[in-house]
Amino acid sequence: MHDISAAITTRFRVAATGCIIGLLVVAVAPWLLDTYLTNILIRTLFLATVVMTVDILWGSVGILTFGQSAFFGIGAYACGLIFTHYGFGPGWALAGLALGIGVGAVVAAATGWLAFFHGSLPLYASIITLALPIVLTQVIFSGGNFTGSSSGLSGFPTYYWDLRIWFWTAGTFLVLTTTAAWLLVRSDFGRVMVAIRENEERCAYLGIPVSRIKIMLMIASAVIASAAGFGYAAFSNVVAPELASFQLGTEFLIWTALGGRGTLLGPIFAALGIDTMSSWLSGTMPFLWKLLIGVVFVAVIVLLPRGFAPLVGGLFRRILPVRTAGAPARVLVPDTRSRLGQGADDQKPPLRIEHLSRRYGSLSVLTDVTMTGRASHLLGIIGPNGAGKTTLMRCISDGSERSGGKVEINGAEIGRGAPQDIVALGVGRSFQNTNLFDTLTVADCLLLARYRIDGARLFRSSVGIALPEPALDILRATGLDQRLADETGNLSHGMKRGLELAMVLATEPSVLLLDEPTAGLTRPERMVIGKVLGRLTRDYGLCIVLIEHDLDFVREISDRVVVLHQGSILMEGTVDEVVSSELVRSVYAGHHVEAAQ
Amino acid sequence: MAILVLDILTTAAILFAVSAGLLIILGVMKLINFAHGAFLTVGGYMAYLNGAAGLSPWLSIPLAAGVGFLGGLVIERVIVRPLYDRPLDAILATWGLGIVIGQLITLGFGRGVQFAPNPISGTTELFGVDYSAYRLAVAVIAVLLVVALSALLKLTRFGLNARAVIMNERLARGLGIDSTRVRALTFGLGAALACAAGALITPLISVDPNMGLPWLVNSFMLVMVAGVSFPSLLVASLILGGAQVVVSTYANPILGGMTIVVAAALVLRISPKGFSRA
Amino acid sequence: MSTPLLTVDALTSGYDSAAVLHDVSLQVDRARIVAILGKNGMGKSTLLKTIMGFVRPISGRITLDGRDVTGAAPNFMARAGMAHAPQEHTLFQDLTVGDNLRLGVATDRLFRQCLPEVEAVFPRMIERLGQRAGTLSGGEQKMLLMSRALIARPKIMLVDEISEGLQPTMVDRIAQALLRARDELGIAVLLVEQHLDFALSVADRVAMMKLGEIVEEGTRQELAASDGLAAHLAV
Amino acid sequence: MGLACAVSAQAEETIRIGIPVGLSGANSVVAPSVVQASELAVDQINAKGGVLGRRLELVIADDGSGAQGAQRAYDSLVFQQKVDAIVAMETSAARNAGLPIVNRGKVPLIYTSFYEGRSCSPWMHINAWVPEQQVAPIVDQFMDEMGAKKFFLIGSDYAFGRGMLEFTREYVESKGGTVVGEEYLPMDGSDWTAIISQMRSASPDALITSTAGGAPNVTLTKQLRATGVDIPYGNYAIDEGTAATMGTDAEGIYIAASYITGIDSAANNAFLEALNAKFGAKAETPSELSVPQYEGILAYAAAVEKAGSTDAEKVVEALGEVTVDGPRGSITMNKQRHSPLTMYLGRVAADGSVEVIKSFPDVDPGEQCPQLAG
Repeated sequence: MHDISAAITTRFRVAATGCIIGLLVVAVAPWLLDTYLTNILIRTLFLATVVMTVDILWGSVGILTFGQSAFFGIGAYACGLIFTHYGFGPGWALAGLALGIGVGAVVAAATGWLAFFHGSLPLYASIITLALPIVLTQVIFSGGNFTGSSSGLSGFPTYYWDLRIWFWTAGTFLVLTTTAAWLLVRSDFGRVMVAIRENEERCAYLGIPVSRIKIMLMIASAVIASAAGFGYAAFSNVVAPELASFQLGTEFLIWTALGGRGTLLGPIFAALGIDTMSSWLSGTMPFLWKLLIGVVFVAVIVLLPRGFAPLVGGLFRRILPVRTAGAPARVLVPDTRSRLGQGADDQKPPLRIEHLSRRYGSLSVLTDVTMTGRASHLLGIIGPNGAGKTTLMRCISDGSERSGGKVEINGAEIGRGAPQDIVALGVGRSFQNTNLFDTLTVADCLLLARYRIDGARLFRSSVGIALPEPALDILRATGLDQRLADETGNLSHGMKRGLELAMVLATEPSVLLLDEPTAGLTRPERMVIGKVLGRLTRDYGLCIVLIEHDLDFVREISDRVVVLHQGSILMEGTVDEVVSSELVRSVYAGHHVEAAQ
Repeated sequence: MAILVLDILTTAAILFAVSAGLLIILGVMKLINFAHGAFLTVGGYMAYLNGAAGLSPWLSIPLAAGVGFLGGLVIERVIVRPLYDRPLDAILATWGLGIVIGQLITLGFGRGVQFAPNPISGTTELFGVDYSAYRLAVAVIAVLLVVALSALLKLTRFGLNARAVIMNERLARGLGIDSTRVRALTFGLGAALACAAGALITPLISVDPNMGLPWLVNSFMLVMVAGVSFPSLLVASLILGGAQVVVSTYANPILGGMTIVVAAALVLRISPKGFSRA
Repeated sequence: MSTPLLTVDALTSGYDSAAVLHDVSLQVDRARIVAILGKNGMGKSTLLKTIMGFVRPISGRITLDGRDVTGAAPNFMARAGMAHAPQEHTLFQDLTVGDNLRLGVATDRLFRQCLPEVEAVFPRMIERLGQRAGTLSGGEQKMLLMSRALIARPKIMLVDEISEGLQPTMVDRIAQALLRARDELGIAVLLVEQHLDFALSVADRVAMMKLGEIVEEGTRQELAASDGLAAHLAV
Repeated sequence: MGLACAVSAQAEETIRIGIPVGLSGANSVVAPSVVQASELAVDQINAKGGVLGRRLELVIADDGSGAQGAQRAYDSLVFQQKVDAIVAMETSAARNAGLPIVNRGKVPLIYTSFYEGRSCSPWMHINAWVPEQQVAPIVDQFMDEMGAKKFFLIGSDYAFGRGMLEFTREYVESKGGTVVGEEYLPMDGSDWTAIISQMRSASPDALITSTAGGAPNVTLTKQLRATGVDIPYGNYAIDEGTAATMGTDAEGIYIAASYITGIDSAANNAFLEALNAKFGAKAETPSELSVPQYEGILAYAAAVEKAGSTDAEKVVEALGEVTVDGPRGSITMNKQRHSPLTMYLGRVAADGSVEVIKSFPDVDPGEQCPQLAG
């Protein structure tokens, strides 16, 4: 336990050191800079704060947003409008700040509701964020004298503090928000953010409320951007529609891309550098300057998708080898409060499917499937390729999939629920392909799986990962408990399968849907999985639905078998009944059958 | 009333013409071309150059299409192809490309407004009202465009290959279709359509380095709603364009300007597939 | 002795980092039918996908007509004379039968020339040229799949579990079509099957695949006599 | 070190005038003519020995035609270049963004672009027109000479567009006319169809438009002409250059301006000659925007002469008292920091030139900044 706490304190020490260095630089800078540069930099510092939030959204969670300028503009206009039309003073300033943040948060929530829902395309979300500033500037333009329309508002009373005080205010704001962001992206929650970026679908099936998290992050970054906008307006004494325009929004994106998305510091330095350079160069070569930025931007996107930061970072590391504060060592602990298997009720079937159908256009993949999964039972689903087995799993675990019929989990209808809602009802689903979250470590993946139960700490990393006993069994049996810090991309196929199963178990389901969990595994590995599945039904009372081709394996572990053929249930019975059935034998072995027609 | 109907029809026709190039690129390549606005602008400048050279104003449309096609092929090769598996980056790169094209035009022609000659001027009497002859001509051209594009997709070999790639790229490749080439041609075609549309609308508006930009977002929204078929793009143009005209006429034009964006966003929120499955 | 049409040499292939095929070698001569037998999940489809170029081999070599085509793209393989009749996502469901057939050849002119060829084997396809492929019955879809592979007059066809779920009469039709392709058109076939009788009725040579490896190989007479074959396929 | 000394030595000798202007962005179309006018004015003054024996020097900065760029430009001019005064032809947004910096840096500012009115700062004078001076000539012509009673107003949705049309509405109604419609389109809008259809169904006697210059103005005019509108048409945003390139579509448009190149006065002729002599073939056509800029610099020079120093407060005081005889006539910025101006009513002829129909001497800017009266 000793070096674990050391790792944690290292992380906080790095954050604290960075924060203090940043604050020192901010404190000293105004004494070294002339008035002009100080002036320029105060504004740029506010802009850089917004860029930092763009990097959180885009670099960490993968939301390509064109609309961050809208929130900046909302904050700025809150300042301009309050001071122009209502009053000036500390009370009014606070009211304006609160108004800006409040309106920004509400608009962000509404935008998030529009842009993020289960099944929304990233492209669609991006276009919504593009529409936001366009609509907002239109509103500002038509605001007449109230908003100052195209001319904006200016000359309202504000605090004519000494430039140094403004510099310190803006700089401290930037350093503190960045430190918080740095801790956030390196916390447990930060791992969840990366996981959403890498594989949103899979996150949803682990019960992580992806849309809600995205909306929350949108709101949080809107709050910071609004506050920055408020500061910008209060300092510069001007608000204009261009502060909310999508042109500024795309400029934020350009700075983020050039600096290096996902690096936090890269975009900030890019913002500071490019905006300051613009002040110099746009006067002497206004058109060429923009052309140059455009060309460099395209080149960076195509050739250097991670921006310049990794280059600079690499150089820095070569000259000055510092130990980076990596992920802390993590330990697995049994979940003493695990509810896995509790509440299993032999009387009430955990899974009930009635008249389920699924059509793609005119193509019918499932027709009128009715079946029941009982507690402490393992139900095998067999059938030739294309029989609709995987579609059946999909229809159980995502409410928007089926075309007709009813699915009940533990007595509750799934309705049109998104995967994470159905996970909450007690469904766990494993997938055929083993693409996990390639850049995350084994421990990170397990933490993700625990999000639904344990949540994720916002600014800190957990040390212990509490897992139910069977999940620990699998990890131990596959040797994964020794490789917690390895990236999953480097694991063997068998280990990936094991991890997949352990993750599903970590969500503590009562109905487990397994899609060929042993495909591509060696015989000893299959034995392990088979044993665990046996324990899960026997000792924990789980209802397991298993798709499997290997009939030997199915025979070993199943209680009952359902044979799917061309989207319908051909037969249901015990393994022996099914295996001895001439009908099934012929379908499965490829001999002729007229049963379907 | 006749005027309102004509306004709706011609507005829908213009919107369709302007969005068609975006749609075909989205359909085959699954990427939104943010340089679309810049392509429209290029088309406008082709019309201007065509006029300055003293050629027939009708020639500007094929001229723009030709330039767009060649430019599209080059852009696809250099910028778009490396980004096929990074769709969001492709958005950014094409956006950056739009900036570059805009700045090049500004450097070449200046920021001022240019003029292209009108192929048809004045009004025609239709349903008892005098109506802008060129708008009516655009409507006719848009209808021809729907027919031509549908025929291209339905009847020609290229169209068949493109549809095969849209439906199942893997299977198409297994049948010997070079999907890389199909994509390159599609991007060229999309760029050609965008440039031609720019030349087409030029007589109604003016030529300046930013002329394409205002059309960009409405086009995005229309193709997002329309999915990947030209007939449903026409339906989307009629419904949303009609809503824009009605709101502009009976409420006010500023709200009208936001109608398409807001309505499309709501349609997509409620039914993510838009009109394509309706 | 002429060079074999298709050789696969020490091929290892799979998805992600997991190899599904291990060190597989085989060869197909001109105008010969080779069947690979094995149960589901043993790597048969992966073998075909790797030869066709959908899956990049991890190691090993593939040659077609003496030319090294290891790692070539599927569209290249198709144009080089290899037709693939896959097991899943076989047809463009929303296109007509005619369009599906058109996609089987490189140009529309060739299509018109080759259409009678199809008519001779599967006249029913010609009756239904305008029908959407998705509305065909399962058996008709298989016929279309075969027709599309044949119309291109490939050097070799890779056929993936074509007999699955078909009535016996239809299986016979397919078998005859394959034999005709071999004997009259000189097309070689690499067949992947679980249907023992069907495979033995058409194949010149048979290989048995298990867990990504070829465990037995020989002429159909040799294999038919082997005990292992039935054992491997037993449920 | 040597360079720095040279710069500071020079700074003592010359009087530095900052010119923030939209080299990029919307104003970049007119910016070259504004820069030329400024250079001409400075050359002429320096040729006569400068002001108080000191030479004038221009410092030009790009304001990007918007607020953010203007802040940079003003910061640079005021705090880095430490100019003695600013003479600015720019958008209202840019001016508003620059004003707080001018107030903080205490620099005299002469604003030389027409605008929507009522922008006031103790450091600013304005020598271009405001709605009060622009509206009357056109409306009077339409109502008194052409018998128009019902007006339709169309504008771009921005401060100037709305400001002008609001004033027009009040003025029309005060003269007993009616406004049967007032419609706006967003600044970047280019489809005026719905508005034009509305106008046609309202069947007004006359139309007055106040759009943003450039594209919106051109698209509106083209689309109006395409629908065959031929009622009296007054346009607040069109300039001579655009009218000339627009061809027949512009014919018959009424404009009101304080400067038209065709003004036949000795001062204007001398100005045009000097411009051609200095820039030759590269000379930009002077306009409503570049000529006040030229006169603004002359006014500043005169004010420094009168104040006897470049001291900001003294110069600002003198600016309201000096009179400049320029191409537009005699101008004094003595009405609440604004200037009474001679306004010309013009009509675009078939060849694109503007013929002057009438002139209205010394039109009063009205109550603009009562708190700064004196």
